[in-house]
Amino acid sequence: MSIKIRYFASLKESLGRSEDTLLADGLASVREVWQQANPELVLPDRILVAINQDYASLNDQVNDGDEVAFFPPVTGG
Amino acid sequence: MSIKIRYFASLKESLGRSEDTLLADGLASVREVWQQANPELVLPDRILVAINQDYASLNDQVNDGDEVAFFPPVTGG
Amino acid sequence: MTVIVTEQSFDPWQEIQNYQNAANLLDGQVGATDVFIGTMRDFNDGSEVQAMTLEHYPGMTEKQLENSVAEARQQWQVLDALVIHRVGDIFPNEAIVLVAVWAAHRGDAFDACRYLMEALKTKAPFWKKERLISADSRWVKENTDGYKSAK
Amino acid sequence: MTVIVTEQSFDPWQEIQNYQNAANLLDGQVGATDVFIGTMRDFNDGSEVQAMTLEHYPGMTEKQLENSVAEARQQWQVLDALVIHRVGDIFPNEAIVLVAVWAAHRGDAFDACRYLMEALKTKAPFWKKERLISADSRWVKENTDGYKSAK
Repeated sequence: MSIKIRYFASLKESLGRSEDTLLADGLASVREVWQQANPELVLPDRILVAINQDYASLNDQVNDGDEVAFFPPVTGG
Repeated sequence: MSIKIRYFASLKESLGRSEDTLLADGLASVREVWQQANPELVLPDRILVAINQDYASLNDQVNDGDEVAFFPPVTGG
Repeated sequence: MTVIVTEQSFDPWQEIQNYQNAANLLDGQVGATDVFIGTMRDFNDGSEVQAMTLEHYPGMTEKQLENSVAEARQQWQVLDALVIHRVGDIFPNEAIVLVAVWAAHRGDAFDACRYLMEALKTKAPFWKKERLISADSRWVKENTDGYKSAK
Repeated sequence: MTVIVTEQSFDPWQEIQNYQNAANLLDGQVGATDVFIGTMRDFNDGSEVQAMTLEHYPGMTEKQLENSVAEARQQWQVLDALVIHRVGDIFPNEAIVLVAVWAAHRGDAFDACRYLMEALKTKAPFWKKERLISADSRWVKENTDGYKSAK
């Protein structure tokens, strides 16, 4: 399966990249997507996640073709 | 003592006048001002009163030279 | 802090801009502005309305509005406030009231603006008389809580 | 109901007028309009700020804002709503966000406008990065409850 990963704001800066494309089989959850893409990094506290531009939780299932995003607390307005 | 009385809106229309000047001694309260000025009329329910343009109650004391106003519930805004 | 009672029709957006410019309000401190505009509807309480006359108690009106502004400033961090209210003859779609509050933070702007509107509706001595399409006229009896009426 | 995310600076009062005219909103039904404007301050969290860059998640931003507008319409009687939010480089006194709600009654206009602002602050994927006078830059960590910060 293919997952597009996007990173934003301070997370993007600390990782040094804005996206990854993950090609892997048997990815179950958002948490596993992070671990595969960033094997040496613990997921930061208070990070928010979205699947296909809707908020999701770390245990939510991902599917082939999904866009998974990780980002810090939002600060608009 | 001299009291200037003012009436507004529907109360003014039903009385047929917008003000009275009351010259009388020993007026104690707003309620007595009404009774002197309108001896045959019971004070309508829910009427609001003001002394010198501040809200007051019917039992509040009036003094020489006061402006006393009677009016229905306000409906601005 | 300015309170205006006027017989002239006014463009609320233009008034806000003029006030903001004249008071030099945008000096880096304002983070939040809340503005409420009340406009005249052509339908009220089951009847079509063609015009309205707003009576008030000159002097007391301004005094009560200024009191309400002072009370709002005691409760919230307000940088400036503008209140404009029409009196006299008013027609549908015209602005009746404008309340604008400038603050550093949004909670203060929202709360103070709403407080001023509720205070105005319950304390400022204005009275609306509606002229109906049917050629009758009637005094508006009481202000509502601000939501759709039960009728 | 319109949601706009833009890199262009905008005059909030002009945008409201244009929208109101184009949508022909003043047709006798609107009794209450509540407008919130968020502007950039030159001081935040103890530091002087000279500029800000607003990053966002294109696509998700619009989707979340449209969801919030739909939620507001389910809860209150809203005739129309306009949300505009800046992204990119922003300077002090420029408008960051505009939320306008048109309704028949004031309770609905006030509540829906505030709901939209709070939803925007907590759900719409925008991130502010401040450039300080000191030449440092920093990400804003978290949105506040909208009142004066404790610092």
